[in-house]
Amino acid sequence: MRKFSISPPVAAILLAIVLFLLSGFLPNGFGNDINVAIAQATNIVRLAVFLGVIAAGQTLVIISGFEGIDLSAGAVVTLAAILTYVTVKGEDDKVLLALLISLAVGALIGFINGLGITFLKISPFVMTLGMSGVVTGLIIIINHGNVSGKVAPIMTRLIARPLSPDIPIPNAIIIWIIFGFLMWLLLERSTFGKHLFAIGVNRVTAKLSGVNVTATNLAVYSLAGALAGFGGFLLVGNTGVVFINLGQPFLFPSIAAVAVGGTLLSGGKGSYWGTMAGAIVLTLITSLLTTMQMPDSVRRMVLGATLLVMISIYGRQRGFRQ
Amino acid sequence: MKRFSWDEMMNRYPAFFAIILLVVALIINFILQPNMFARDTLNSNMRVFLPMILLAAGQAIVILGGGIDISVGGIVSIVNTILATQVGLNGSPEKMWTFVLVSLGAGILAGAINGFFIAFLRLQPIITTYATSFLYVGFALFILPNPGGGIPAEIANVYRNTTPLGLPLAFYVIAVVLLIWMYIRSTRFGNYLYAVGGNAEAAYETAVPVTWVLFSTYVVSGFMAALAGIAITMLSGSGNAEIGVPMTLTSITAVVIGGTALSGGIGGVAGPVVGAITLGIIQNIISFSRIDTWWETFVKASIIVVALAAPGVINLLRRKKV
Amino acid sequence: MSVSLSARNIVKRYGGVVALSDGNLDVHSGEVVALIGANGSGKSTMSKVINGVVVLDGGQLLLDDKPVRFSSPQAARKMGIATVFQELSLVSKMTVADNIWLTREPLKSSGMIDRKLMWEKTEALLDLFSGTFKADLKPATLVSALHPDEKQIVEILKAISLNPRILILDEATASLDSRQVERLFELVKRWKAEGKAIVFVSHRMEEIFRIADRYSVLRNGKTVGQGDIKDITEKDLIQLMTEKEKVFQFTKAASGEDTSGLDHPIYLEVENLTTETLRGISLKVRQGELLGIGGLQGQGQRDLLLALFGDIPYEGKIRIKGEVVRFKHPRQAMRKKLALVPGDRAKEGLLYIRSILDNFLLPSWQNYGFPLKMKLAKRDALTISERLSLVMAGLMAPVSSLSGGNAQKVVIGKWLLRDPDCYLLDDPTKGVDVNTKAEFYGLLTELSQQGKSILFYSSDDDELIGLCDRVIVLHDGKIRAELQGASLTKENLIAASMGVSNGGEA
Amino acid sequence: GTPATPTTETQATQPPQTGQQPTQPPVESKGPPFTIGISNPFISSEYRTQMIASLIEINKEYMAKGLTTELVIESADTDVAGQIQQLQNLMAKGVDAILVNPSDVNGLNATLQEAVSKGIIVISVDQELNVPGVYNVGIDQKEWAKTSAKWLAEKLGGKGSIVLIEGFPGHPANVARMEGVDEVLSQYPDIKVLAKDTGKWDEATGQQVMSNFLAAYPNLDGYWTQDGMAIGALQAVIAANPAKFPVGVGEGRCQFLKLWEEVLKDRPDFETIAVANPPGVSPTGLRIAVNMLLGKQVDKSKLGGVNGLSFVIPVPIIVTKDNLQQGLEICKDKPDAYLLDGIMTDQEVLNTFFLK
Ligand SMILES: Nc1ncnc2c1ncn2[C@@H]1O[C@H](COP(=O)(O)OP(=O)(O)OP(=O)(O)O)[C@@H](O)[C@H]1O
Ligand SMILES: Nc1ncnc2c1ncn2[C@@H]1O[C@H](COP(=O)(O)OP(=O)(O)OP(=O)(O)O)[C@@H](O)[C@H]1O
Ligand SMILES: [Mg+2]
Ligand SMILES: [Mg+2]
Repeated sequence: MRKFSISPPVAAILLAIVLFLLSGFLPNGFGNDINVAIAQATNIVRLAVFLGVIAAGQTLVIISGFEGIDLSAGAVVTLAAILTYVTVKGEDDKVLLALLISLAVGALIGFINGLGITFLKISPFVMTLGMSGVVTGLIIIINHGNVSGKVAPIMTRLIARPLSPDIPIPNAIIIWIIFGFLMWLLLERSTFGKHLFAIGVNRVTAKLSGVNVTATNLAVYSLAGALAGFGGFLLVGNTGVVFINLGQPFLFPSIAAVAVGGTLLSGGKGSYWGTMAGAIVLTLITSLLTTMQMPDSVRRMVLGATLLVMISIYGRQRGFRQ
Repeated sequence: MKRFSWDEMMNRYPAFFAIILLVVALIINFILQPNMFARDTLNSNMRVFLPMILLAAGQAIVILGGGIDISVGGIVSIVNTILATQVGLNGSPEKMWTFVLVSLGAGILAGAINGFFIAFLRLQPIITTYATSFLYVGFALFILPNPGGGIPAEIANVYRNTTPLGLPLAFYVIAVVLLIWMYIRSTRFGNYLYAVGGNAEAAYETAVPVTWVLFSTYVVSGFMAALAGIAITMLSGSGNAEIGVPMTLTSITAVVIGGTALSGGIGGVAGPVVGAITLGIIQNIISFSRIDTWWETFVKASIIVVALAAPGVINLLRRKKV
Repeated sequence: MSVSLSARNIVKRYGGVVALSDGNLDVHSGEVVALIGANGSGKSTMSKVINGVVVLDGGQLLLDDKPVRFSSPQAARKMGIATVFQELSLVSKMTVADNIWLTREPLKSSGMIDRKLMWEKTEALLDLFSGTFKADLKPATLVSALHPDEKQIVEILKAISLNPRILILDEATASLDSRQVERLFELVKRWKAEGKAIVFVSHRMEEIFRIADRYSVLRNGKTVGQGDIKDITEKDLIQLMTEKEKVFQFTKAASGEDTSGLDHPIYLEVENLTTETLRGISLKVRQGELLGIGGLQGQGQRDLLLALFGDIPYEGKIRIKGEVVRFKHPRQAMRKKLALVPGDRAKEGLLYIRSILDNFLLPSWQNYGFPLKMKLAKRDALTISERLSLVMAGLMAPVSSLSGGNAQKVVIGKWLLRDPDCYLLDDPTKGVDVNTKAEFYGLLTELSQQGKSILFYSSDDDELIGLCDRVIVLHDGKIRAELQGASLTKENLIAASMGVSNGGEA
Repeated sequence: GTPATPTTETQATQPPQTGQQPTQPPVESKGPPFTIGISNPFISSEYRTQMIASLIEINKEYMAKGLTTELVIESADTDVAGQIQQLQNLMAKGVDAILVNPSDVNGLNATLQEAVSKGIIVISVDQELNVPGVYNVGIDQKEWAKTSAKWLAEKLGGKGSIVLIEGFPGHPANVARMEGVDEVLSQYPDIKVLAKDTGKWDEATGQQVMSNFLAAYPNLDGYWTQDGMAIGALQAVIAANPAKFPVGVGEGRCQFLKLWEEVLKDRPDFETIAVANPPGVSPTGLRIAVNMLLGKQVDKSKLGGVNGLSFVIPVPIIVTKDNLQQGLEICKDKPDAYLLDGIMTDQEVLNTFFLK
């Protein structure tokens, strides 16, 4: 059997386009109205931005291998959002400070994850799961009197509003494209990225080739934390409010987005633009299911089945018998 | 050369550390709650722990074989909704037995679906079972869209109050589970499990039926999840399609605290059983230690992280000494 | 139990790579057939065809003249075919006994494994190699705690425990020392007498001529010659394998001159180096000197190289050009212009699923700025691959698509890119075919002529004698002998390896 | 979409069960101070944190009077088995009364009955249960939803196209509320419901769903939603910035009122409503428990609900454009996530539910 080879990110994007076009035929789809279609497409991509950014850190830790995963991302998103919210207090000139705090706190939590994983040999799955509980605990301690704050107008303008009244491209999408480019630079055009892939494939080889495995691993988890922090910062700019459960719903979809984007869950191979494609596909499917007006039970089953089909197409692992 | 060392012992008695942890937890709990070994207290604790114990035992088998099962909570939900809708609050014991069998069948079927995709289609376990978890919870919602229904109180009371020879029913169930495990451990299938989890490729070359072994781990996990579903239904007496969802991640934590490595091939089932009990005891400790409410989540998560970290810390100290 | 197996016109493709295009092999009871070929010629693939691990794309297998089709390793095993895999088929977290008897564990009536019986049977098997391994190799030892040669022995015992009719030994001697090889050969002779059919894969000519009755030569996936060993010379065999005329001559051995380079300054000085296996090693290496390290497997050679490279902790003193250094990590050693070619290329030297380019550049990315100058990187990688005459589909192809010898070239090539002053080589020609070996020898000679210091551990005594200026022989973590000039003979080398001191000084 | 922890933010009425008579064991005459236990299986929401905080606050009053000891609070995210364990631990600690915010409508029945049989006063807050002997304290969910639905229908003049964003489908509170909404809308045949989806009771999902709706139906006239999702929905409207803002249902949270005030600056004709869903029902429940422990007799005729043991608490505040300033006044020194609340005073509780 000749294997037709198509890279997963491309497959995901093609799938997204096909699904989107098909959705035009749904009772509540865009029908023949091109304006509605564009509005819907833009909206889906805009919604995918937040999932996509939160999945960026996830992409890095998954590439770093050894069952790398970050289950604390959801809690970190919430914590960063809360910190941003209370720091900014509606003032534009505090925004940069809030961003730095989000990144730093995220990085610190990620660093602690990294310490446990690299030095104490705790499996990433349970280490970050435990850390998720710890961070949620912190949020409850901080939040029990509830928090007061406000998002600054500049954040709303830069994140939640379109580029200009005439160009209806949401700023969030522009930010995402720039962000995607930076992620590409990091992964494909930096020594760190090359070392990251290396430790994802084989840590002994990496070490014997001069890669500082410990430092790279620590850096990956710290960076993933910082990116989750950035996700929280963006998210609060969009929602305008914070609440304890803000980030958690993004956690497992972020892993799914990475997998759908073709990154090997076993590490060493993958791309961020695959994750971007994955985030768009997942958001699209969720939106489609919304439009289709089915009971929740059927929707969940359809979502599960779609995911299964997608990973069956290109998520197959090598067989023992070739 | 000291080959028969700590590592050797941890390999031989993977539950060793878990048992130490349990004993420490028990002692603390006993200090805080002197009547904890009283017949009623013991029984009321054990009947609450039992569903998680069963779930963790099944999860342990999958993890030993090198996989992971994120869908166990969904299977618990299916079983719970089947029993709650089909037996009903006024059902007869015969009906209960019939649908207990049906539930076990459903669990096996759900496990077989996971196994089919993972073992035969070679999809990655974490994302596959994530996808099927949507299928299963969706299906549970389909069976029972709104919480309600249940099983007759008399049947639930059998579960709650049966204490043969003064010992909680759960003790007997645990004993049976452990005996079966010890038997399996010393059969060929047991060896296959470790071989497949340790090095699937080598196992394949040695003519181990790798695919079937993998498949069977998910079937066992599905079966155990069904047992857990039956237990939690007996405990709660009622139906709720979301009942199993929060149990999944706890079952994985229990397995790891029990000394079974997520990388596969190392550990056993006794450890995870002990781990599940330990998690329950930790909850008791939090509850009886009268710490400030707002700190509960944080302290509990921190204790779990410390418990996960402890073996690593010991290893680190040992290495320093060498 | 007479048996015969024939493979006819076997075709096997891996994706785009044609591993076998016309593979042929005949083997009968009571004979040893040597399956010979350069790296990547398809020997391992042929083995996997016979034992049912791969699906064949064409051709036919005949067992006792009847066509057979194995759907799995189980099927082949049922027909009495057992294999010693080149990459081993052991589960490291399981015990020796569990590994050997996996799928055939002796059972009690209860269906439980009779572990006691299994251990006894394992002891009996281990007795076959008694005296050639350390005493702590027991049935209950974890495989992960074993040395490579011990693992190899377990792999061999695992195959033989099947009491097969047909036994395939795919480079089973590659990580064995000479004593262990001797023992294996005694056993092979016995099995032959018992009527087993044996397929023997090795790159060591001397072994082939000692043990094989017949040969079958693969070249680029095609069988290019079969016949009786007694009808062919070593030179002809090599020509069959390589098509080419030229066969490497060891320059040093041929010239016989003493080239220890007394006039060159000392580059590396080691004083009383101690690790878990080394018990006080002192040595000096000059610039441009090729220092050989000999001895049986696992006498501390690996530790010596790893300690010098900063990969494992040590006690003692190391000086480079007179300056005391203490490396805690390989990257510090690299900064001082050291390079290490590790002993296990799959596990320690390569990133299998990454591209050849990524592998070449792994130690050097820092030198390419940010954003990385990819054009420059590609050009440099291409230069190196040409220098090594690497056979590849392209720089972006994954290393997993290369044959063993070419993969090894990548491991060495990634260091050439950094132009180190000192190379630490851990058995770099293990499992490499003659042709590629010759290329390596040429490369090493060239490097030492450029003034590079080389520490060269090899499990092949001829290489040490033929190539090195000086050879130290390790035994039990100590330098047992230092051979040089006239004392550098095979007899002395073997004697020192065994711990007998005759000639040279300790 | 994740199988998330069910956000048991609110209470519910529940399909009636076979008529069991409340059986009340005699409360042992034991003097103060009483110990009261709280069982809360979900803490990851502002409603719950505010609930716990105000419980602690109100209890201080009683402690000062020597009537109660410190509350014994079991409050952490956990599952059904975990809440059963919470309740068992409260019993083991020998509390005199338990306030429980249940994670499952039937799952705790046996455990709660065990508590009742031990002579413990058990009060379910924020979620109506049908367990003999167990009291319920909460608002009437259906009426609560009808208030805003009726307001919406009237604002639209009885016609137009709207969308609905609900909480967790199947969650009892959501079921009751949606029943109320359907009941109201059935009286307005010219109001067309274009679509309905779940916002899972969280702001971000609510926002996501609303943006999808706005992309698909740019000319929406109105939307009905509830709780935290309302602020998400309004954010989505602001982001989409349609020519005419749809009339939407809001929520009684300070954050929402502030956002509302802001929107009014640009869109003075914007219309919305906030009906409080008070966490204060729990402290009110605490007052009821203390008074019962003190031996005061409940006026059974004032109780209703499925098992005839429900204390129905009136909705404390409804904010429309007319009294927005008043609402903002309350919010002045409150945190943003503060839910407009109402805790009955001891006297109000006594007057409303107890025999004189
Ligand atoms: N073979 C391996 N298998 C699994 N994990 C490994 C392996 N080798 C290394 N690691 C992981 O990488 C981490 C770092 O390894 P190591 O200390 O050897 O390199 P390093 O961090 O570069 O050295 P240094 O700490 O001196 O900077 C280890 O703690 C371990 O978690
Ligand atoms: N799993 C695989 N996937 C892709 N190509 C492969 C695979 N295994 C082998 N090959 C390719 O098939 C060819 C034959 O490989 P094989 O391992 O049979 O060679 P060999 O003669 O055993 O070499 P060596 O002496 O190095 O062990 C090589 O070109 C190799 O790269
Ligand atoms: Mg080979
Ligand atoms: Mg060799």
